[in-house]
Amino acid sequence: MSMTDETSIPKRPSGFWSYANPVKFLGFSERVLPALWWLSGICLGVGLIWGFFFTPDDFRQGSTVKIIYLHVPSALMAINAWFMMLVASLIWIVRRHHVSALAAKAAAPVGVVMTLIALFTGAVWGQPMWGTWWAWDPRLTSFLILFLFYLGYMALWAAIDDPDTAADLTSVLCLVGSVFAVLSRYAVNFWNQGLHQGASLSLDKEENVADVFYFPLLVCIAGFVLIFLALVLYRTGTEIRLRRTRALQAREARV
Amino acid sequence: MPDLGKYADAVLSAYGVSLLLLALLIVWTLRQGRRARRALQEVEKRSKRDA
Amino acid sequence: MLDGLSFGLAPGQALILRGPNGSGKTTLLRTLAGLQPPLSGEIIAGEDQIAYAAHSDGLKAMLTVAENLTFWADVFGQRDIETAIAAFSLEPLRDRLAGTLSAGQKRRLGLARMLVTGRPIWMLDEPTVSLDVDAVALFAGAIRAHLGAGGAALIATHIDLGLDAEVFDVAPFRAAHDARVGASDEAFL
Amino acid sequence: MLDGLSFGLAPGQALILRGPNGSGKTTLLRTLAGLQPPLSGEIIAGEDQIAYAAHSDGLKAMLTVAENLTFWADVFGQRDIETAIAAFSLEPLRDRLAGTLSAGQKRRLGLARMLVTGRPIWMLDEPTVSLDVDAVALFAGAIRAHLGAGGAALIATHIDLGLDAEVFDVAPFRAAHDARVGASDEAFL
Amino acid sequence: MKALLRRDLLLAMRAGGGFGLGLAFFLIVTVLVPFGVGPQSELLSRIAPGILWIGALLACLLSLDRLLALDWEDGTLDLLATSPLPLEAALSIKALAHWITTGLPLVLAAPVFGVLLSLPDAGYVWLVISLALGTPALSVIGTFGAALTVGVKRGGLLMSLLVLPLYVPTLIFGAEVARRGAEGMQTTTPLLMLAGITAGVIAIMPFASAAALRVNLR
Amino acid sequence: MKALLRRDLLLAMRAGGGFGLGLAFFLIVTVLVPFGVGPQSELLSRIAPGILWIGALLACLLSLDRLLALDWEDGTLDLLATSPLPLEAALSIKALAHWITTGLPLVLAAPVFGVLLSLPDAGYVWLVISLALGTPALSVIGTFGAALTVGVKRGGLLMSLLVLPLYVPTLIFGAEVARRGAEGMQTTTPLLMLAGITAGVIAIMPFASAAALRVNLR
Ligand code: HEM
Ligand SMILES: Nc1ncnc2c1ncn2[C@@H]1O[C@H](COP(=O)(O)OP(=O)(O)OP(=O)(O)O)[C@@H](O)[C@H]1O
Ligand SMILES: Nc1ncnc2c1ncn2[C@@H]1O[C@H](COP(=O)(O)OP(=O)(O)OP(=O)(O)O)[C@@H](O)[C@H]1O
Ligand SMILES: [Mg+2]
Ligand SMILES: [Mg+2]
Repeated sequence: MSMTDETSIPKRPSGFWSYANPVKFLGFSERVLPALWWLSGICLGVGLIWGFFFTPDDFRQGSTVKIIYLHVPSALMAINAWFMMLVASLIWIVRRHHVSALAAKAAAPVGVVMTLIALFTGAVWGQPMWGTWWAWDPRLTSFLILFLFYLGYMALWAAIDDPDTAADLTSVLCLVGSVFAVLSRYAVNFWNQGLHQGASLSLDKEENVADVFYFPLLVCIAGFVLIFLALVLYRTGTEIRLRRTRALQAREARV
Repeated sequence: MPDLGKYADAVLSAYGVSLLLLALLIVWTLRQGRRARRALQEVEKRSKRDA
Repeated sequence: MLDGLSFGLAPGQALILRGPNGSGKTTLLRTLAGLQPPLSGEIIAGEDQIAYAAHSDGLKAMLTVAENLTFWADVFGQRDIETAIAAFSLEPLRDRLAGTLSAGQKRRLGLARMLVTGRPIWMLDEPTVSLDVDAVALFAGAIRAHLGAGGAALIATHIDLGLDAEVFDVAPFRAAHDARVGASDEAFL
Repeated sequence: MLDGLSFGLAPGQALILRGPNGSGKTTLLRTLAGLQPPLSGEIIAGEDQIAYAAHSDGLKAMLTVAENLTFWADVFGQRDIETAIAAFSLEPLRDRLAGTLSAGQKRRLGLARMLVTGRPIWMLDEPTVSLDVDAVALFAGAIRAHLGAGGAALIATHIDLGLDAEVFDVAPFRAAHDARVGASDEAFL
Repeated sequence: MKALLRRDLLLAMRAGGGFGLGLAFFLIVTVLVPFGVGPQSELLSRIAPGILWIGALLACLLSLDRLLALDWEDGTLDLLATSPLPLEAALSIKALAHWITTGLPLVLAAPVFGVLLSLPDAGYVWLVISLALGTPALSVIGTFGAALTVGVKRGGLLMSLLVLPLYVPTLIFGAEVARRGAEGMQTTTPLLMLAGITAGVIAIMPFASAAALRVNLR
Repeated sequence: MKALLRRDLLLAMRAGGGFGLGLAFFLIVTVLVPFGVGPQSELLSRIAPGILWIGALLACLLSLDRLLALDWEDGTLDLLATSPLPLEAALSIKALAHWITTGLPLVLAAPVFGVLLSLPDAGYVWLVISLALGTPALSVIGTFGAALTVGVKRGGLLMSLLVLPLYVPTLIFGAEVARRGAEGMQTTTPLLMLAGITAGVIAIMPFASAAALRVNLR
């Protein structure tokens, strides 16, 4: 990666904020990415294989309970991804670190795919469990709106030429959309109607699902978290390179 | 292969589609990354030569 | 865009900005008017002292001359549009829709807008575009009157207005790095 | 707009159109290209001999230089874009998106488009806008080559291209009535 | 403040179509529905409140395009931003003007279109009340969408994509009021929710809109 | 011919949202309906075919805006009009490109959205068939609308008003096919009508569009 041998990099603060420097960030991600890829692969592999092959059927749900290993982690990450984008956007708005804005941009497509997985697995699970693919229950509804927000967020990034303007505007949108991220997580607490499961993963042992399902589920969640991190880190690197290419080309265009 | 009973369709399609989506995302991400890397190298080469 | 530039503007004084195309005059004026944040440096004199006239006039084709002026006067909390109309001899055009004016007449209306803001500092971006000789004289008169009343003016223009104003050439202050490379690109170079 | 005007153009010949702003050069070229019907008079030489380059280039910002040229070559049933790229030294820009070009580079691409049409009569409306001196020389060379190959060119321009072409001033042919009054208003005057 | 409102209304009247176009679109959507779902009046009357709400919402949406774009193109927004009027206030006024030119005619015309969809008699009052209470929220949210996309060339479809999710809560409770009203049920809960959304949105959104517009003016 | 098609598709892909936006709008309209008319699946399944058709139609409509306007603004249309390609052919190709980027994704995605509206099982096949047969007509008619209004500033809403009435026959028979299919009834008659409309429109409309565009280019 030839960007590291650039010499004219101005001095930046050290500590956490130093990763706001694109070069430093790239170096960092280059170092941790291989480990992240491997770890996430292992966790996903172990968790899904354990869950799919080596857990018993539920006495009520039958084999459909195996869908939990995909549905819950992906739904979790779909919402968490938006919160991560929110934090990154706030950092951009307050401290104007470009890497932060690009990280938010990079996370969106990962978040959409997580949302899609959660929607699909939920629908497939709902057919046998609730007798319908889809119900207009509060959590499902706000989750669907969150999906629309993801689409709008990405479309807004794509539509604006100037990257700083795009970062600012998408940040505002992200802020507004967070309402629905919160709703899709906590709507079940506000309105106690609806078909969808309440919290089954709370730390309170009494409310939890049985251990046989619980441990592989935790491994799967770890796998999804890790793959999300790996993808976002990698994609942020890509965005940085694209921006640098653009900047160099703009400098060329003058000549 | 565990016996999935009458829900085999549901469980298998959930796993199939989810893994497919995840795989597509990863492949797309890696390809985009590689392309961006190549484009940057090219421009950097050019700008070094010009400088 | 522009680097290490500094100047002051006293009441009663006019300053003419010069510089080739794309040298950053418009950008400077927009920054001073508070539309863009400066990359660095500071602006003394509140934004609410400044009236800004851009390349485009913000006139509505479907409103008459008087209606356009009244609107801007109201927005700036003024009432009197008659002096403005008189200063740019818009009297005969008063009830014409702005859309039916010629380019030069439109520009006169756009400049008359400055008078109804009642603000002391005028910032004008190429005010004389598409004005003919008579209109330029009208304009210079209006500027002189404004300066005489203790106002100030900052004018970006390529032509000679016949004002005894200081001329300030922005060209030497062009930042070393290329203007095309926006501030946002810099972090990646 | 223009009245009583007539001229011919032989193979290998270039004709330069002159005239002040708004005198009808663009209108004349568009009429000749078949985009507007002439009010009266006739055009000899089929429309399908003429390639027209307007003020705007019809380039797509999201296509690369090569893709833009290939598209127009295909539309005109040609294949070869290499000569055009070489003639305007676009080789280094080949795979850049047209949107990232500077104004002058865009213009060069727009002119290269004429070469890929493979048509004998070129009609160019202010082709040298935003070109620097080198690029103007490139352009003059391309015109000379085209004329040498038996083509013809009709060029509306304000600057001197250094071509030994006949100059044709449209100003004297301005119709007596005011140009602003469109043809359709006339019936009511 | 008043000057801006007066000007926007004057322009809507003079420019031809300010008032009419949204209404015409509403009419068309309402007319299309029977073609689409078939003309059985029993079915139509059940879906009428919802469809009328969706129609009003789409009509609102499509007229957002002109809310800021024209002022942006001719430089008025630049000048307004440097005027003593805070941008938040200016945008609120523009939202109000948009409501008067689009939302209000929809509210007034909705009963007429209700006839086309055989809305039950009990529904008319509640339809009008819910629209009167809900459409201001649509205008204010729409102003936010317009401010976000004002710099984007041909951003109409993009704006729809951004605005529609935000419209959903208003739609849910607005249509719920109208539907319950039409079926003769209790409407208090959704009515309170609707009023809450509208009030909250009017209080908060202008700041988001102004922030977005400032970025775009830069 | 092929060059123009290839370019339009390439642009739709590169410009971000060529394919996606129409689809997203379709999704949103489909999602709005249950919010509006309430979530009872028995009611939804009855109106599903009609609503899906209306949604597809609106999505088509809103993407028409970009069909010619961008090419108009940057002068491409001028140059195309002086090229050897007849304008009629060029407009047909552009309509085809519009269909591929908007209509075709709608056809493919419609079954998924059917799920959201609990479309009866028998309806899926007929929905897809009717959309596949009908959406080309929407694109071709839309091209005419776009050609008529290409010179009008912010003509989006105006175009909607001009185009929607022209869409009605397609909508009637298209939705009829889907509805009858969903209810397990005979679909031959409306299917033939729909095919007839599409064929007729494809044969005639390009001439009208080219005529309108020539006037606008003058
Ligand atoms: C299309 C339908 C569905 C959607 C959109 C959906 C969406 C969600 C969402 C958004 C969450 C919350 C994740 C979080 O807060 O981090 C969640 C969690 C969960 N879902 Fe679903 N879901 C659907 C169907 C189902 C079905 C049919 C079942 C099982 C019968 C199910 C079981 C669960 C469980 C057990 C959790 C974890 C609960 C918790 O810890 O809060 N879901 N789902
Ligand atoms: N949004 C932008 N992004 C990148 N560069 C920009 C942007 N806006 C302006 N520029 C560049 O900033 C430079 C200064 O522009 P500015 O409009 O201030 O010039 P000017 O002195 O007013 O020129 P003129 O005399 O032509 O009006 C130009 O090179 C222009 O290309
Ligand atoms: N659509 C129109 N309606 C009425 N008048 C028009 C129209 N288009 C052009 N004109 C007028 O026709 C005259 C000739 O315009 P034209 O564009 O041909 O001038 P030109 O010689 O090309 O000028 P320039 O050197 O500025 O390019 C102008 O006065 C213009 O105002
Ligand atoms: Mg300027
Ligand atoms: Mg001209």
